[in-house]
Amino acid sequence: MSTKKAVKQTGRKKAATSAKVRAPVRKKPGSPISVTDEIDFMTRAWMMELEAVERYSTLADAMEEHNNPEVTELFRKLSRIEQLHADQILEEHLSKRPPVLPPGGIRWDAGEEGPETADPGELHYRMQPYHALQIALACEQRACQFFTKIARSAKNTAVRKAAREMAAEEAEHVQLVEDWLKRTPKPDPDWDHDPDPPVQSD
Amino acid sequence: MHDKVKAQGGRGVSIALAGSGGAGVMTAGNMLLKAAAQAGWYGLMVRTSGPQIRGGEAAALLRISAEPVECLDDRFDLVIAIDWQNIHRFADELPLDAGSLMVGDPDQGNPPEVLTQRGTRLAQVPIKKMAKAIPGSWPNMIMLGIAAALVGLPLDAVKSVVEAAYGKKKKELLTPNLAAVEAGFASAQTLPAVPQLAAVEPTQTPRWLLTGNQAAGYGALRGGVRFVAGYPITPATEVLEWLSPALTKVGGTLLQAEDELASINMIIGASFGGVPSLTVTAGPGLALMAEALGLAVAAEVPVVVLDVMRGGPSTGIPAKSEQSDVSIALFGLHGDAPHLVIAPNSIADCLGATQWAVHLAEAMQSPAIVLSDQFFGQTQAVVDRPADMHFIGERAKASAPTEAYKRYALTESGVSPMSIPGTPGGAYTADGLTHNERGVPSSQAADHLAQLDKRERKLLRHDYGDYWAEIDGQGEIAVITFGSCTGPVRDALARAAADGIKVRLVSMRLLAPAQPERLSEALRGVKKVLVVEQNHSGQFHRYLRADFDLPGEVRSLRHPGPLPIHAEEIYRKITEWSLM
Amino acid sequence: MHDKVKAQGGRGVSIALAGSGGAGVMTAGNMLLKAAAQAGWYGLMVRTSGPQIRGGEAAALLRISAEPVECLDDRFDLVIAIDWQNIHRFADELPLDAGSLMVGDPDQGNPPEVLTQRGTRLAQVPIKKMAKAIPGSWPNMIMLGIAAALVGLPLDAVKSVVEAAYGKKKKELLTPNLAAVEAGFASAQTLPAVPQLAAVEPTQTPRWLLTGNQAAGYGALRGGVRFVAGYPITPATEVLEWLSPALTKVGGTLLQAEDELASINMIIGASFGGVPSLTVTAGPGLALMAEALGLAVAAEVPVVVLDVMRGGPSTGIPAKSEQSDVSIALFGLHGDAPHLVIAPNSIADCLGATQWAVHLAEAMQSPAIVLSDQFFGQTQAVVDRPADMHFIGERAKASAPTEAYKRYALTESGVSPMSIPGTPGGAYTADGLTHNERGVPSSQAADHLAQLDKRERKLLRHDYGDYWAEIDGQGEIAVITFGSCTGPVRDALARAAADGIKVRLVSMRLLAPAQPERLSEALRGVKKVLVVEQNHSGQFHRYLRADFDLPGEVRSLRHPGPLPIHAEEIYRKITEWSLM
Amino acid sequence: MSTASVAAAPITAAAFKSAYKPIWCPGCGDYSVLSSITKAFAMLDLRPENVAVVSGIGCSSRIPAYTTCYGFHGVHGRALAAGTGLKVARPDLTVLVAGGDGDGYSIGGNHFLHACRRNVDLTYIVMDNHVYGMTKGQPSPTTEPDWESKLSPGGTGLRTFHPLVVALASGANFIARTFAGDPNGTAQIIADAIRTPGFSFVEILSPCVTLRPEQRGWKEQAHPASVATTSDPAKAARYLMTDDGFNIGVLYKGNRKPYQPPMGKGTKRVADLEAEFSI
Amino acid sequence: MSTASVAAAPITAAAFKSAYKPIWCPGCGDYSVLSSITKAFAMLDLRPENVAVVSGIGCSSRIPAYTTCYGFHGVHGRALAAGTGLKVARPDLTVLVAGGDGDGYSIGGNHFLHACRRNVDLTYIVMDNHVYGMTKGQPSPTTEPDWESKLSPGGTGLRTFHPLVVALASGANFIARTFAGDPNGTAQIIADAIRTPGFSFVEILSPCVTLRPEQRGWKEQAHPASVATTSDPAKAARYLMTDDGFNIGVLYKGNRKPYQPPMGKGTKRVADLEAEFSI
Ligand SMILES: Cc1ncc(C[n+]2csc(CCOP(=O)(O)OP(=O)(O)O)c2C)c(N)n1
Ligand SMILES: Cc1ncc(C[n+]2csc(CCOP(=O)(O)OP(=O)(O)O)c2C)c(N)n1
Ligand code: SF4
Ligand code: SF4
Ligand SMILES: [Mg+2]
Ligand SMILES: [Mg+2]
Repeated sequence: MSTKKAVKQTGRKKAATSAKVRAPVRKKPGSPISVTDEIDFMTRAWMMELEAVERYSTLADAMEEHNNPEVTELFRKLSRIEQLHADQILEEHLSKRPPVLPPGGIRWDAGEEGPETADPGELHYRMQPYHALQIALACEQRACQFFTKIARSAKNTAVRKAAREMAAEEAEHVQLVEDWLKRTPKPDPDWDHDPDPPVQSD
Repeated sequence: MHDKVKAQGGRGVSIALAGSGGAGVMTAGNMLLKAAAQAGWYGLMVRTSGPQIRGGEAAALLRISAEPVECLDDRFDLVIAIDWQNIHRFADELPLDAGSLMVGDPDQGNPPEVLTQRGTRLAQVPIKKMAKAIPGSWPNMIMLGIAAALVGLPLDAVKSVVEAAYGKKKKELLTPNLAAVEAGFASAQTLPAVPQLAAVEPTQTPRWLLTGNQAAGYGALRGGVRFVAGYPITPATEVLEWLSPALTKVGGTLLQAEDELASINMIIGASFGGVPSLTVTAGPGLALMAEALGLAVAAEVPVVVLDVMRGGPSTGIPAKSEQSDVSIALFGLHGDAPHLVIAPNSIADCLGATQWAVHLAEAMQSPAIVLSDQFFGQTQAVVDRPADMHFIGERAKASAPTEAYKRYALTESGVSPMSIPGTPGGAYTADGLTHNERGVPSSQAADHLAQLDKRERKLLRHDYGDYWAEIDGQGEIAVITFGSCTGPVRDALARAAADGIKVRLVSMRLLAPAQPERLSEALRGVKKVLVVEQNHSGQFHRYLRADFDLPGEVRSLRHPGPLPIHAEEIYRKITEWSLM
Repeated sequence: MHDKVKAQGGRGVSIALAGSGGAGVMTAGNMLLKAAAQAGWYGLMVRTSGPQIRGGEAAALLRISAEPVECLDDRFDLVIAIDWQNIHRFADELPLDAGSLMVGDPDQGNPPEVLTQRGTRLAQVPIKKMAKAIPGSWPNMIMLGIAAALVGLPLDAVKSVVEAAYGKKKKELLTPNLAAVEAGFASAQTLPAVPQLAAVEPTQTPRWLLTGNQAAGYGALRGGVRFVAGYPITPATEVLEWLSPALTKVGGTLLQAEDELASINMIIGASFGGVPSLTVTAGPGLALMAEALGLAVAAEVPVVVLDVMRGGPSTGIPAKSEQSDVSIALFGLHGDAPHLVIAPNSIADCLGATQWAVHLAEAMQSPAIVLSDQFFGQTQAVVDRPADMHFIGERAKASAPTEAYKRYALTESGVSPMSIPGTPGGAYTADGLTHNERGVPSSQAADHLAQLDKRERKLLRHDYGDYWAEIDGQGEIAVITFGSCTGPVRDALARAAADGIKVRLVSMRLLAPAQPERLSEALRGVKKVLVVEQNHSGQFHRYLRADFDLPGEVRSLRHPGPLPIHAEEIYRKITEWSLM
Repeated sequence: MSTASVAAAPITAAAFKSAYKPIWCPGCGDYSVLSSITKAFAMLDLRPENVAVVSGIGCSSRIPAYTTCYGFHGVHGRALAAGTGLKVARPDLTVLVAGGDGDGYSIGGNHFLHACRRNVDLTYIVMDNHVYGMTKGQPSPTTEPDWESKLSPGGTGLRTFHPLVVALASGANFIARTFAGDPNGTAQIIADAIRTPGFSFVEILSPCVTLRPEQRGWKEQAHPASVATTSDPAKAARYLMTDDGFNIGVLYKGNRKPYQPPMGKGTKRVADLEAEFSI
Repeated sequence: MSTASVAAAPITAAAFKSAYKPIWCPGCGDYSVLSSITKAFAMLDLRPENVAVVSGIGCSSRIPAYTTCYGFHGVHGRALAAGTGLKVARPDLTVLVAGGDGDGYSIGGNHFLHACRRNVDLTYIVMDNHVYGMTKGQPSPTTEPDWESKLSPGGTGLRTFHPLVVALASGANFIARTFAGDPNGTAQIIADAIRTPGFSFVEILSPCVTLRPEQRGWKEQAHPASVATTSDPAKAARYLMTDDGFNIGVLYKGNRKPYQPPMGKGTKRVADLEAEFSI
């Protein structure tokens, strides 16, 4: 196993203070998946939203358990927003034949999660709303890129059209989150400062 | 600040600093304790926190006093909270009353009902806003200033601690945080009063600030331990963490074992090699060591096992104190396996008791279990530097053994000189099988009995001197206790004494082998005995019944952890009983 | 044969068959016992041997009687040796006196002085030569004939056992060996007499020939055990060896674990799954199981651990009996961990006590330790078929749990219905961490106390009925004992009764939880209490002091293994004391 | 397995998540592992009541209570033993054993060896963060030799433990490595592990953001294995012996028969056994 | 190692044999192993007082008392832990740890793993007879799956444990197999093992004539390994993975640095440490 110094973090004190949340990046936006028709496509879009709903809610729980009320509230809000999106898709596109979730959720390419799903690995207990919005922004951006790609590459025209619509909608969301970010105070440079040691247990 | 009251010298003031993870309440508490220490006060600080590893609710519980203190008080004078989130989870640990004062940040909501219900006053200070107003400063420094001011700790004392903390490494943090401390200090002037610390003279006698875990580690080294193997476990890990670099410095070593079975067998192997050895663990680990402890008894290999007790059974409550490993420590070995069990009776005594344990183990070639606990182990305390002790681990060695060398010779003392590998002519095989004097396996009744007798004899014939117990006071009522209940018992006895009730204290340091004659001597004339311990089934009480003869009427005062036994409970029990 | 004397019915005759490995003394002993059994006598046989795995000196020690016997006698009437090599190694186990008779082979030298010193008569029979003279026959069959003749066992009875042994498989062996038995039988007619067996009527009540280890295994199955995991260890292995095929037959299974830590955790896992489970071990293994036993206490998972006690501490004397795991069984768990400890008081009772233990463990969702010992476990005995018992392991199950299901509900009985995996709606997490009623980890003092109370309560509130102890007799002297000391105590009491001395017997089957009221009841009017146990430190005695109130004067009669406590010692102690 | 008989809608991952909020540090890899496990259960259309999640002690070992399955949170290092007993006694259940690298490779090493060898139909998941999380940062067997901690200033200097090679050497039938940062990939592999009869071992790189914050960088290091799943132990051995620790995928899949002694198939009544004692 | 300073005559194997008569069954392979060990000690010109022989419990584990060295007969399965403690605390001694397959691979499996990994300068000998001798014939991890015993009627059905592969996987620095029936070859390999720094593992096929009389036939089965000693773990892994269990020779020899933390080289007095507590 690699023991490269580059990977290594020496010194526990450093370990306690340098746990910065990095800019939430994911290498791929989730590659397009082959969709058969518009219903299939919208079903996936709907599922994507639902996965995001579920994830934000989990993140909110995590932050709540760790006494970070501002970020808890924000993730709850994001979860609600995504739920609205999901409901909207259901109502506008899938009302005739309400879809059934496949077990374990849908498969995204290469085993990745849905493009709009936040990575729990990005969390930090001291994070501030600004960080949470960065995470949300990245999610929306990935979603937008995802739909854009489908809009370009799908063979089915109806799918292309629907994807364009979705991409536009996600672009709006990106804009919304960006605005929100602008209104949100930037985190203090020492936002993750915690002079106390971790708790030991068990 | 109105109505300044001086706290009783001995009782001191009790302060809790609370807030969610990241708020730095432990750091603030540490600084407060250090400042008090440097300014001449005594004190101690207990950490408590929620189950979350990070970001959970936490509190630093302090007691500062002009006289030495060995436990928390029954109540708090002051609680300062940066926020109140989930603080109800340890409301039990924060007994408040109408005389107490809570200080909170109005922007962080209100304290939970469980804290306010006892009529405790609440004062508001916009702690976070004040910190924000001083860029680069942290709320916990505001809190530190408030606490210092309220209890009457000089501002300078606190500032010098802050300077020491940030002055060297992080200069840019120093100025704003000093300002924060000052701002906090100033803001307290308008707050309701809490009892203030009694004045102290700057003392000349050297003092230490340390935890029981550090003290035990240091005691082990003083006793001569040079090999340690251990497996991490809460709340014992810090002993290993302290010992690891320390051993390297003094010429010994520490191995992290793969499990506790390995730890104990490693130290037995090392001690067979002639090197005084120790391991450190808590209940679950001690249970795993039971089999090999029997080997140490049978093969007569001295080892010391420090058990930092925590809530049990099973995984229990790992980060909280309880005295519930008494039974396993005394009786947890299979077969007839007499051995030593020693309990320190204060944080400072973790040093002495551990050192003594090494000494005894080596002197008698016996395993010794030291029963410390989470309270001792993880509480930071200001103590007078303990006196040097002459207890050094030194075993009887067979210096020039001959062909006829009998490793397990039936000596009068029961101790047989041990040949250390490397010594020509002294080779023998240490064995956990029943053996004869030469160590050759035997299933003869006579050999078995002779060796069992010898192993019992060596423990019973040893002269343990006065160190076997702390005995104090006179009177017809006696309290028998051990370990970390000693502090609250002492407090209770002081209160009783103030009422004119005389009570004897016997705090047993040597739990096994039992010293029934000595105890009878200590209890001569006693008519009522109260046994105080922190566990559910009265393990110590039962042991006293089994192996000692207690005079008069005997009562048991006990409850399990995680809450300590309070002085008040003991005091009440005694006073009530004394009237009957 | 001159001077035929009838042995006392109860006391019977005691015979030792000795010789080096390969001589077949165990086989001869087995056949003798079987023959006696089939002819209507009771009896038992103990094996003893040197440390060599193969080819060492060995002896079969038998006691045969017209009435049930539960232990060896204090002395032997007859020792027959094929050779005397190294037999001094277990001279202790062969108490002889002037009334005893030794029969040896003149070609094999003389018995060691340690056997002859007590004036024991010696008769010579050229055993090996006689066997040589019958080609295809073996010396142990000559020995068998001699033994049968001397004690008055009908030749036919012996012959039919020999026929059963060789008749089917190895016909060519049958004729010469029958001839050898006859030759031996005939040769005995000229030998000095030893006491002869009292006559018996062929009985109608069914009898069994089995060891305590088999009985315990069978009791486990009767109690409902269907999963067993274990790791071999002397003298417990045979329980596993008996159970392995037996479980397959009745629809259960046995896993050989990699170590005892695995065994105990495997059975806890299986029992969590709803299957009554058991493991079997001896002292060293029990020590290794202590940690997980604590888990079973805290998570309330019923399991049974059968500890077949052997000489301790450490590896000790693996093949010999001792009652020295009392302390570890009672107190070997860390934290406050109340549990069940049960001791069979006869070989046959290994069945009942184990079955009861399964029943109790399941009823109270608690671990139960059964303290058998090497004597019970490895002694073959003829017993009346034990009565069927209604004790079946059945735990309270949550049949239709809902969302609000509380695994650790604070019920009045302390027993909380358990949901078994597979039951919809009843999912919960069994936890060794301190938890609340739902099983969610908690470090709240109130939850900890409530669960500790509940776990104590469920053991204390259970109605153990009369099965908690065997109580016999009247009088102001009482003997309290347990386990395999019960046999010698009964013998001693019979002797005392013959002298007109009335003594009460309390043989405790339920060691924990302690039943102090019941014991007080059983001891009402008693002025003198003698506590009898086979260990060095008086573990049982200390426990009685700790947890019970014993009336009057209390004395302890004890010694460690490998020798049993003899009826004579107990008898003498009682009669002396009764005169004071 | 007695899956519910009603023609129920396919179960979702969410149905396997309990209401209890993890105590894990936000950012901890174990959140993702939890999500992967629940996804895998859903993929396999299991019912929570027919699944048992068994663990030892450690941060990762807290996982049972966070599922809606039957949970068993035992003692440190003995999860595999408990899981083995449970599965052998209750072959109808799906048993998932889970825990940390300290729990599984240090104190639990012996059970790991023998579980691989015994090949009971279990799935064993190790959330490997190369550290003792719960006790605040001591080196585990998989910790790099130069990682500094209070207990080992200057690093342990010890060769790291290679769980996959040891699993192979001791007979595991299914060996995979996944990365917590890829929850769906992990879910698929877990599902495959559960589906594969016999003992399946899934090592999951699950960062400890608190004590090993540098492990946030694992995202960049984890990469799909360069070879396809093999069923040839010798080939697998050679490959794994030089493995960089970040190869993701199913690295070995054998077809040894699982060990399941007969249970509940006895033909005799208990009383029948008495015959052998009768005289 | 502080070998005696007087210019003594070369020591003989006999000087390492004690006066105690083994309890072993005549014909037991362990007699030969005892003789190989004493020969190896003599070859290396060791002094009995500078050697410690450490064991667990079992027939084979009785060996310490049959030598004139310092002996430690500990508890079942923990010999390697005791040996490790002894060697680390007393690096001047030659420490030989010895025992059986049950002791070392079953109950002692975890210490085996970690001793290999830790690489303390020890030599570990396992007298493997594929059975629990001392307890009269139960299957051990190396017992063939179809060997019948009371405990496992019909055989265990379990894959045998491959000690050499596991040793390699967990980092042993020297791995050999010998056959008790070739005491001189065994002696040479033991000597080589002791000489090689770090953890050396020697698996000795040592027949149990009492419980596995068919092992007398090992004489015919043991054969020299078809490959030379390698220092390439990947190569060794591939070879050992398909090993027939009767290849005799040194099969792997690495050059990892032994683990020996500083002992007895401290520069400070104990009292110097007080400074950190002072207020
Ligand atoms: C017998 C015993 N020894 C030690 C401990 C202390 N302990 C609890 S968790 C743990 C290690 C956890 O590490 P790991 O298994 O890697 O889990 P993580 O917390 O990293 O997820 C230890 C040593 C214990 N609970 N029981
Ligand atoms: C803790 C413990 N469990 C079980 C035993 C019983 N026991 C003694 S030796 C042994 C196995 C011996 O087998 P092995 O190590 O292969 O040695 P061998 O006798 O075959 O040389 C066992 C299970 C014990 N002494 N201690
Ligand atoms: S300490 Fe590490 S492993 Fe434990 S919960 Fe926090 S991040 Fe996860
Ligand atoms: S039983 Fe087997 S291993 Fe034990 S001494 Fe006899 S032959 Fe050797
Ligand atoms: Mg870990
Ligand atoms: Mg063996």
